[in-house]
Amino acid sequence: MDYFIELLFAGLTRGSIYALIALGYTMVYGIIGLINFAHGEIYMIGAFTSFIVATVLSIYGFPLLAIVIIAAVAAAVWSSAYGFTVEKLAYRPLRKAPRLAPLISAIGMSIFLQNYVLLAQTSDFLPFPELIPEFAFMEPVAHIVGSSDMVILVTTAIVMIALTCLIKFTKIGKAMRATAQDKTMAVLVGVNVDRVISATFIIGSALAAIGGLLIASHIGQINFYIGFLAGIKAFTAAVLGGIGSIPGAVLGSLVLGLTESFATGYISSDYEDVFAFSLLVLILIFKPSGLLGKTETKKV
Amino acid sequence: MFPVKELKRSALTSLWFAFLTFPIMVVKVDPIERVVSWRWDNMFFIAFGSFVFSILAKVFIIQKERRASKKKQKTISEPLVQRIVREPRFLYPLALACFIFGISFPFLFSTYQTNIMTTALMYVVLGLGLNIVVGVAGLLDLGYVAFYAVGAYSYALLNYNFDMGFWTVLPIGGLLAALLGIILGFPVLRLRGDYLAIVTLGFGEIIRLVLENWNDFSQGPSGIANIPRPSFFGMDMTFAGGITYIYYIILVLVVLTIFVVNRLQNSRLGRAWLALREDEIACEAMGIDKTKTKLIAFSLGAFWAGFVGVIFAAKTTFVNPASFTFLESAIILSIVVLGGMGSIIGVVIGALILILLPEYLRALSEYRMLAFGAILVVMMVFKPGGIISNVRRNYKFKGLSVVEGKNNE
Amino acid sequence: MQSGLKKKLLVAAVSLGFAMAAPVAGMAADTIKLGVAGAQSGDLASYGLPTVKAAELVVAMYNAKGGINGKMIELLIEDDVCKPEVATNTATKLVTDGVHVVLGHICSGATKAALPIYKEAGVVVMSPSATNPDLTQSGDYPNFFRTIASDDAQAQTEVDFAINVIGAKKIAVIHDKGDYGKGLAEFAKKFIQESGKAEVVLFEGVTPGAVDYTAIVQKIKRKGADAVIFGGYHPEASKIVSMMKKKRLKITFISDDGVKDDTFIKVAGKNAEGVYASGPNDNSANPLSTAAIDAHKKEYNEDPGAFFENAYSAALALLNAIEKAGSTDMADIVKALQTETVATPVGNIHFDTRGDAVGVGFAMYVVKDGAYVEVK
Amino acid sequence: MLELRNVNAAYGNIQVLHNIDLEIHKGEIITLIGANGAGKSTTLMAISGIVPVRSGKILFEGKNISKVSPEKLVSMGISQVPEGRHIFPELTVMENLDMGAFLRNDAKGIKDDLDYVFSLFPILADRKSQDGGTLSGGEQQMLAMSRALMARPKLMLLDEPSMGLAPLIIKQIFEIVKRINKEHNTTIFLVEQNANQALHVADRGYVIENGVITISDSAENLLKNQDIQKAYLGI
Repeated sequence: MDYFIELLFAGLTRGSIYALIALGYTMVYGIIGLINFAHGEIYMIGAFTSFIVATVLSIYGFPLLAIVIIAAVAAAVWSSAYGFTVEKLAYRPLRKAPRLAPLISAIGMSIFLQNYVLLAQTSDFLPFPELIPEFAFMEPVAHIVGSSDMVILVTTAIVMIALTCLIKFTKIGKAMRATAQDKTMAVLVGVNVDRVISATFIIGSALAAIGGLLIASHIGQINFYIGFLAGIKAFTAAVLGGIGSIPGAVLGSLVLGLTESFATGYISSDYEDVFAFSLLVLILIFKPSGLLGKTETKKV
Repeated sequence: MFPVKELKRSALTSLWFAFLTFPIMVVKVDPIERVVSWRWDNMFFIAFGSFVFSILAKVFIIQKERRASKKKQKTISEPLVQRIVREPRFLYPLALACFIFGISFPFLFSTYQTNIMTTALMYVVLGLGLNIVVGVAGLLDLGYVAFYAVGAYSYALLNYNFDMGFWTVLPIGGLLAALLGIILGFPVLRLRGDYLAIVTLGFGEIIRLVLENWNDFSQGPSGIANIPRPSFFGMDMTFAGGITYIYYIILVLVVLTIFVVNRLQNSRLGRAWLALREDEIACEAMGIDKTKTKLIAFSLGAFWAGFVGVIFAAKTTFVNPASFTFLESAIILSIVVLGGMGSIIGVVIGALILILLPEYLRALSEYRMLAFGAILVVMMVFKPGGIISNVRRNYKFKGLSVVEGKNNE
Repeated sequence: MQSGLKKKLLVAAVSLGFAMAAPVAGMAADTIKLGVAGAQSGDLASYGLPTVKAAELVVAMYNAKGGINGKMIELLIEDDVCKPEVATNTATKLVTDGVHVVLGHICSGATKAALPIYKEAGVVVMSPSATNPDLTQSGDYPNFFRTIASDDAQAQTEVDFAINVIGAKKIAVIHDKGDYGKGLAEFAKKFIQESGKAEVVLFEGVTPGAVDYTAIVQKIKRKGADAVIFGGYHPEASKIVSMMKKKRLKITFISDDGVKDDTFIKVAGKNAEGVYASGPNDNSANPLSTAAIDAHKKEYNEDPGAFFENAYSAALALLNAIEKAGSTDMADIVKALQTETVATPVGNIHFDTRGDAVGVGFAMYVVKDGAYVEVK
Repeated sequence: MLELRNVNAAYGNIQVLHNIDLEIHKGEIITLIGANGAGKSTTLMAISGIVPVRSGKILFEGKNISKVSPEKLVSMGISQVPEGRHIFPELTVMENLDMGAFLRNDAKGIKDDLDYVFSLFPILADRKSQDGGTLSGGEQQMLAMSRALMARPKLMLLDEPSMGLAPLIIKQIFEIVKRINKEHNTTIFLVEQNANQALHVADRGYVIENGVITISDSAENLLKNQDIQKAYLGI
């Protein structure tokens, strides 16, 4: 039973990280129908920014709490700035282009950003400062669920609730939903669609940056390549849940995380990714729009 | 004269980039020695560079608009390449010249150049194969590399276990890949565009992971070495001879592929694909069997990938799963989109650019992939329809203008 | 008919190819061309670049003495990104440029792909880091040599240490699914089973770059392993050890020379304490080794990276063989490599008939106070 | 209030509107009638800034608005109820109405307008928290009009409000159109295929054929015009 709970928490932790990244994919897809392949790189840049800021601050002797807060804010700010700029440079000019053009642009952007960080920083793995301390009160259960797992779970939950409120109740949230559902009509009621799309990129990037900060301090290292696999997995999770759907992205991520964790625990980690992708194929065969996706009626 | 407003905007752009790149470009920390180096000179370069660049981009755009507005008053003139493609008068001599150049290539250049060109030609065929799936039939396949892997491993394994020769395996590899395409296609082809994309991506990864983990079958990550090059009537060949030989094999395959794909596009089936790409529901109403038509496109694309896979194994004489990653699929897809979806010549040009570019960008050494990514983005932004944008689109508006009226397809 | 034409074309092509290669070879008489191939960009660049630096240092030293038999040595440096398909291009380029001997490649896969090309052209290749046993044991590559011991030797060292020194009874063997890591792990598994003194309770691969390794660590714990043998590189190793620490799992962690790298200690920090790793014999007492490192520091102003000493030694061995043989002919060089003992930073070595260096072995190291020290 | 002078507009290469001239005065109900594909909706989309104007001028309260962005036009007082209603299907009725007032910040005014639209269409008040997509066609039309009213427009563009609705509801809708025009002093530009109904509420009307305005007259005269009777009124 202990083992089951251990794997459960491992899966939830992993799923939470996927969720933070998957939301960016799903929100962008919901609004402009683009698979933003560079999103994994935004997550990586978030992790790198928080690494740089946190290390600099710790060298200058700031207290831990200040470091955590400043690093998180900096990561969110710069990731958002990158998300915003990438959209403006690589996707906005292609708003009316053939459907695959922005996809290739996104792949190019992804390659570019990876190599940009590689060249400006280093190809080596870097030790990420420990931003999450080992809490004393967690000690009795630390072998099952550690402090960093807990922080990840709690933070993700808070972020999810905040995002839901934002989408549900604020003006920009409503504008985002309206734009996703009917772009022309959104324009006709006075929504500046360009601004809404930028906002979507900014919010999605900030979430990914939080994910980057959390996971980097959880596993204790980063390099320029961490965005690739995490991005692909998060994207898979978003599709699994029904791409375009926000609760779908969260559910899909948790399902994916748990599948990987239990598959590793009870079967073998050799085929961890095979299980993940097979699950995706199976679910899509029986539910072609993902777990919470709506069956689309195609406009004729 | 350049407007002052634009200068101000460029200044703002440069400020923005200075801010944007600040943590990554300027700060470098050594977490072990606990030292921070501030590379302010980088910030200066970025600010200056982006200032100059944004002005250049603006000038470029203004000129483009000016040219476009001038053009609008006359007829819309076609790009040069497209006109050449259209006119048999230009096309045939050009094709002949290309062919002669292709044949004499190994005589003109070194073995190394021939080797690189062989790789490029392999991607031409891969691009043309994927073009059937993505460009013509409109099915977004992000796992195309799986079929390539199937071809490569067919040759490696059949040769290793049963000592089968290159020429025997060549068709088998293609058929196995096509078969796999059918098996995969059945359940997934009813998925909508982007769902299909991620499922094929997942499938490509599954194939690679199986090859990586199933040691008894594929020898795992260490791969299979000592795959023989194609034999030439039992004659043993020198290394340079082998390279040249494979070059000619792939050259013949390129010609064959172009011929077949061209015929296919103008056939009933080709038109059904195009129609399917434009509007699935209307197609069904007109009695086109959607699943069957898609399946044929999917397996035909796979067949070509399998073919090239066999040649890949013979050329490198070594296969391991690391050669079949998602990036490979992405590059083949980029070839198709960059060249211009659905256009044969576009795909050929796209493949030559994308494969030869990194090879000749070696001079840029570590900036190679950075430049590659940037070029992909820039090409897409300035030419979203690809180098040769789809010629066929014209016949929708047949007779609307003088130039388009000439289109006698 | 057509095939006849093809044959003619081919013959013509081949002869032309030679005709073009000939002047290159003729010119080459003036210099001895040493090729250096390996990953110089991409994620494995940190394993390939030290080799380039080692070659530069050795060549500069030789050329300062007036070269070999009056001929200067010229370096031809090519990047293969550790990818087999690129490595064939790299090898072709080097062969076309008339290279005499090659120092490289860095990764076993790339080396395997490139070797037939060198074999065909009669070029001797010596790798500082390709450890796959097949390279020497299969007998397929008479032109291949290396200054590093092969994976099976290393796995044997690790297993002996785990069983005899640590006294492990239940061992979990983990790898990174890669060419090097998995190959090593396979050998470790085999040797453990053959020893009969311990059992393999878990044999699994982890996905490099995965966001989290908690599940596999929990599994190791559940299987009741008292030691882990890990085959792979340091990024995964440091993730696993820090996750073991987080999950309060206190068992011995033994790894390979992909982990016996100072970067591992830097990244894993205090979690690295007590980790065992096998690595090439400690050469710090060897004056040649200290001299090579000092030369590196002087020239590049930093400590040398991975496989630097092996690369330095390989460059010395290759040039020494050419000097002793008095020729750049493959057969002569091979003979000289097998018979002439040469003093290098990794010891006084010569090569056996399969191509492995005699006199290069593995020792076990442990991380103590932030540095690797040899376990006596 | 609104004036179109020599307006040409095109989708890509296909020109839809040719030299359109049209004038609407403050407080009027004007209707534009024509067959399917004659360019009625395109005219509205050109006014709203969705379809780009190739040449010519669109003047709104004396200012040329042919290059003004759509969202700016909404804040200037032009709202459109597009053909097919375009309700946001997964937003509730209340949220749909909120979107109508997207550019406004006067909480008090919004509250008043909300009360007003609920007085016009009491059924919407009952359905407040229901998703827009679950409403019936008639209710959706009411919601679409209310949403446009929430922007407190000076000029309301109404595209085919009767499409697909039962005769009884059509009657109700047209009555409300008149009420809005009177009570709220909103100028209304009504595009209709149902020419009979439209001409009965309108002050003046225009007829568009193949992208060209062919007739312009008072609604009364148009109703009497024999050609119109034949072509559009089915008499």
